[in-house]
Amino acid sequence: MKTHVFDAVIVGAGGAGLMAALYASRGANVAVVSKLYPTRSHTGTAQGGIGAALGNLEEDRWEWHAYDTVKGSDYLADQDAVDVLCKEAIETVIELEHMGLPFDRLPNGRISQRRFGGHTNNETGKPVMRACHAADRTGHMILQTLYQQCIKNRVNFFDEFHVVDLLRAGDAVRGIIAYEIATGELHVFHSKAVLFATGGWGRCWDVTSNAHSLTGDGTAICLRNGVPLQDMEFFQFHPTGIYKLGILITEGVRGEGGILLNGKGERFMEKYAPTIKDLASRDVVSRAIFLEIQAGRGINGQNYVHLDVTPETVNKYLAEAGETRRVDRAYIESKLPDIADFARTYLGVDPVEEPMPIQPTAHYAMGGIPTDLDGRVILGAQKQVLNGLYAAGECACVSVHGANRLGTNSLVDLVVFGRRAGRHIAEYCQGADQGRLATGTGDAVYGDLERIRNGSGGVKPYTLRRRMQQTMTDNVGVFRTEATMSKAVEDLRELRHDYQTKLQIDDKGKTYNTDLLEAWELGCLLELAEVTAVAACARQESRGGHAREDFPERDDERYLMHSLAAPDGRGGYTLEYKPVVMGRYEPKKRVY
Amino acid sequence: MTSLILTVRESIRYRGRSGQYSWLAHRISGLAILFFLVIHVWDTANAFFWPQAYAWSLALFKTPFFGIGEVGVMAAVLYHAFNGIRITILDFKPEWWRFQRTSSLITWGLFLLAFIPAAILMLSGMIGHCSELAAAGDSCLRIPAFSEFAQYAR
Amino acid sequence: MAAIPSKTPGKITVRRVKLERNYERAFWLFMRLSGVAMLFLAVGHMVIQHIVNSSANLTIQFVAAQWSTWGWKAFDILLLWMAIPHGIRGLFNILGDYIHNAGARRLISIVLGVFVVATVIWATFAIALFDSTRF
Amino acid sequence: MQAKLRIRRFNPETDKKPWWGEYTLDEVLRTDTVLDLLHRVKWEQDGTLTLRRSCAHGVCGSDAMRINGANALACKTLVKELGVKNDVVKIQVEPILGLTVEKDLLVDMEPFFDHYRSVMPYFVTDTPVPADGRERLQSPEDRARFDDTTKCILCAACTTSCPSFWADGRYVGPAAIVQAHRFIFDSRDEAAGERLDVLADTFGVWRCRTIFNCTNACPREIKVTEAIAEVKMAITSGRV
Ligand SMILES: Cc1cc2nc3c(=O)[nH]c(=O)nc-3n(C[C@H](O)[C@H](O)[C@H](O)COP(=O)(O)OP(=O)(O)OC[C@H]3O[C@@H](n4cnc5c(N)ncnc54)[C@H](O)[C@@H]3O)c2cc1C
Ligand code: HEM
Ligand code: SF4
Ligand code: F3S
Ligand code: FES
Repeated sequence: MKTHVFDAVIVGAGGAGLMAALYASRGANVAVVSKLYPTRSHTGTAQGGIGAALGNLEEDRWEWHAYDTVKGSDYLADQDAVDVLCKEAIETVIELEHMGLPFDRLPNGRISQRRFGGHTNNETGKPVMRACHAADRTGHMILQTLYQQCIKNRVNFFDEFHVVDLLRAGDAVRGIIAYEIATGELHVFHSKAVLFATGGWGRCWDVTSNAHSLTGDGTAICLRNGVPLQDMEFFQFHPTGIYKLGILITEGVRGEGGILLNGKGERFMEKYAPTIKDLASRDVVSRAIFLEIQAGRGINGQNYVHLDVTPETVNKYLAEAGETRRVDRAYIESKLPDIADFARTYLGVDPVEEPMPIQPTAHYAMGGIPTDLDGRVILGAQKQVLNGLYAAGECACVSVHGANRLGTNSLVDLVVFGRRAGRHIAEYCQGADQGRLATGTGDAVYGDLERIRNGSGGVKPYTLRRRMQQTMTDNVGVFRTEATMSKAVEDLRELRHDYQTKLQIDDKGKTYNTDLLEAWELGCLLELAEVTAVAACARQESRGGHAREDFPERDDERYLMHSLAAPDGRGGYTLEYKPVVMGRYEPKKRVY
Repeated sequence: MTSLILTVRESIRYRGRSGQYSWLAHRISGLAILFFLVIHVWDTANAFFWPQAYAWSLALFKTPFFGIGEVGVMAAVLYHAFNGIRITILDFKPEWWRFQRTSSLITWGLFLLAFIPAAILMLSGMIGHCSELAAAGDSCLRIPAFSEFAQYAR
Repeated sequence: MAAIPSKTPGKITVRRVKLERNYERAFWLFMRLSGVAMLFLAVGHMVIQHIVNSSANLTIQFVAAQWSTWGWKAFDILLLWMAIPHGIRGLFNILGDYIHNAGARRLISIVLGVFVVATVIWATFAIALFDSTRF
Repeated sequence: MQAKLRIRRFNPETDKKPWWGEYTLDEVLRTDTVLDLLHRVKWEQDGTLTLRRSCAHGVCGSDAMRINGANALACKTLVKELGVKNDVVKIQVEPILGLTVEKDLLVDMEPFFDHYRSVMPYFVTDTPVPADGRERLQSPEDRARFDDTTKCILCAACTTSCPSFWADGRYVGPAAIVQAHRFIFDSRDEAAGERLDVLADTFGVWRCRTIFNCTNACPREIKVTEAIAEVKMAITSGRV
């Protein structure tokens, strides 16, 4: 086992990890450890935009952004965090521009902005242009820009090192253990601080917009190391994934004027969200699509509806809305080039000529590792800070997204809280001391990995993963009930048992053993899936992304609270709750 | 050396498009011309330094073996010239990249247009020369003796 | 909002940059410029020498007749000055692709350089001093 | 439909030389991607098959490989594009060329990233930020000049399709030039000269012989050869 000593280790090189690394490395000796080459991180797939009330096209204020975020969250977001998010969004986006990020431009040279679901002018209730974008590859440009800045500032990278454990000594952090993918060797990174920025775990579901590598490793590692996870029942289903494949079609399509149509050719969102229609927030649109399909109004009665961005349709509805703006082929191609490319490649459909078949797709984890405003991980309902442990990005839960995240707010979350965490790490490392490593460090994970490597029960990880994804999709999807979720919990228990006892992999080698790592990742997914199902089962209300058929209403009396899930010591999980931080905005019924 | 083997093998195995084959042809034709040119230049310089050798070589070049090689050089020069111009244009007019296929086709077309008549003329000239010699009881396959050109000795 | 124009000439900001002197760039340009020149010189030469006058008729007298004018001498000298450096630089590029050892590369460049100079001088002398009246 | 795959296999721990593994898959759809098929081989038949992948929709750049002879992303190549005959599709998959094969389809990317880093692929300017604390201004026309090259995902499909790169791995390669182009033609950036100096050197743009394999391989449809030619022109003219 090799040992490296650093002030701080950043796990994950997506938007959150890189932003934190940039800031932390200004005051501390930092290593960024990532299982993928940084530019392969999933932040690169984010399409539509990053929200900030710059007001470059029309009046906008950060307070409006905050209100929209709180409303979008179905009042579950902590409002102090939301204020920080929306206020700092502006300076952070400007900072990204100063780092060279090539945003699209307006004729007057300023950053171009577009409409996005749930973002409104609070006075008129109409959609507002708030999403700053670089065509439909905003995330790609953010990821590239941050990586470029890291190269410029000579940040230390350990690429293709798979983190498998956290080192804790009582109430302090001692570092992490990583598996070097190329050689199969374990490395100890001995540090004063650790930040997890490992992204989401959409791979728990069958149809997802998430990468194969999004397996919630950091979140699961924290859970295993005594960090209760917050709001795990809230997982976002994005309304517009490519039918069957789940590949995301950005909300930006609707922001540019795209329309959802059912099998009868009706613009059904008029029924569900009379004011902002297709630009309602994601949970609302996903449910609407689901209900249309359930009522037999999918296209040809099948499990999908159409997203139509052909100039003909868009212009028709623009005219109906009394707008003067019109779009044409060149416009669509220049604003949504990647979407057009995806549709042509994977659907064989030219979106400028024909509508695209879409269905909701598992997309974003609102819950995760609970943190304070500086990214410090906090434990339990008493909000005790675990010194030296940080989390940022999708794996963390500050919580600014509450029960449902607004489009564009994740990218803001990454850079705003990544930056704050990075700053805090730099400061913390100045004061903290390195501590000592316990003897036998790493033996436990080594044992786990060897058990997977040598398992001989004849069950392939793939079979278990398929079964998990199936049960999650069937039972913990857009709509849920007591019965389905209990079924899921039961299935997952069984799967975890099989995982412990029957797993067998083919590759026993050392070099690039991705078979072994996929199996290890499956362990994380199984745990997170079960926590999700357990937490969802316990929340007897419908709120944001958590929609129950047996409890269709929001219940602020009993559940205006964050859930916290932790192992119960008997192989299951227990829950406790902590209050939501309220502020200017009182819970109201959510109508769009 | 390994990179040479790799490049040669994969230049054939890799499923490239027009540009890859144009490049191969350009490279091979360039080398072929150079091979010929170096001999040609040193040989021609003999017209001044050693006329007897020069005169002999001229006669030697009239044998069919060299005649056919000459047609080959003509092919190489024509293709290399047209393709060289194509490359130059694409380098200086970046936005014309989209004519990569068209431009290759045009190059090959121009080449054929120029080369076929040239080849016919050259071959018919050669055949004419051979039949003339045959009529005179000689053969164009006969390698001329150096001594036949003693009149040009310095 | 209009679509982003793909290219609007005249409105883009063009800036000047100062670069270090670089012989690679000079050679690259030379390959292209000499190529354009040779499109006329080399192809012309081929057509005149090998088609218009079939090489079956080519004799030393014919050459002598041509080189009795300075125009033809200049044509051939110019072609020589273009073709040899162009071809040898091309050969060096090809060799350079496959020979990675810096020392070997230097050696080759020296050998080829000497060869170019020697060939060009030798042949230039031959053409320039050629005395047509002898034939 | 049936798929017959020939996959170039090599495990440094057990094999002296690479070999061809042959696999047959049934119930293949015309819309399956090659990545789907490789996953099926790995998950259902032989877990030792090793490759990189992540996003599965052509934007992370992990899975560039050589499919039926030419470079492409496995996740962006559909069965129907590969010549289905009599309900059977034959697919040959090899690692990309010119980088050391570490295992099966996975190659050592370090030299590739070294070239990337050598062209200063980051924004450089000495001009202070605007006094009002807002963004630097840039006209849509200036922004459009380098739009195409911002799309690059560093997948290496271009560089490893280039015969000049096969011949000598020290050639910086089209990907690095594309990355440099993105900054050279950004009106806000001020290090164009330094980047052009790097690219004007022996292993820079002159190694490009306008072969176009790169352009044809690029899964992001970047006009790679055009970008390289623009850099050549910038060097020859001293203008960007
Ligand atoms: C298709 C799609 C489109 C989206 N569009 C938008 C949008 O338009 N606007 C918006 O705001 N949000 C969008 N999102 C959401 C947003 O992109 C993500 O939530 C966000 O990018 C997550 O970033 P991150 O930094 O937390 O993690 P990621 O970018 O996912 O990075 C995770 C990192 O962790 C590393 N890692 C993971 N596990 C380990 C381990 N065990 N050891 C070492 N390293 C590890 C990985 O290598 C990677 O570098 C989109 C999401 C998707 C899927
Ligand atoms: C007739 C007009 C000619 C034109 C337009 C021309 C053009 C070119 C150009 C543009 C190149 C550079 C290719 C590159 O860098 O990618 C080149 C290369 C080359 N030329 Fe020519 N050339 C001509 C004649 C000749 C002659 C007469 C010779 C032989 C002496 C020759 C030998 C070569 C060689 C060996 C190369 C290198 C090929 C390679 O790198 O693949 N060329 N030519
Ligand atoms: S230019 Fe295209 S092929 Fe080359 S690395 Fe970038 S995306 Fe890949
Ligand atoms: S394939 Fe290579 S030679 Fe140039 S045009 Fe592309 S870099
Ligand atoms: S897996 Fe991301 S590009 Fe193919």
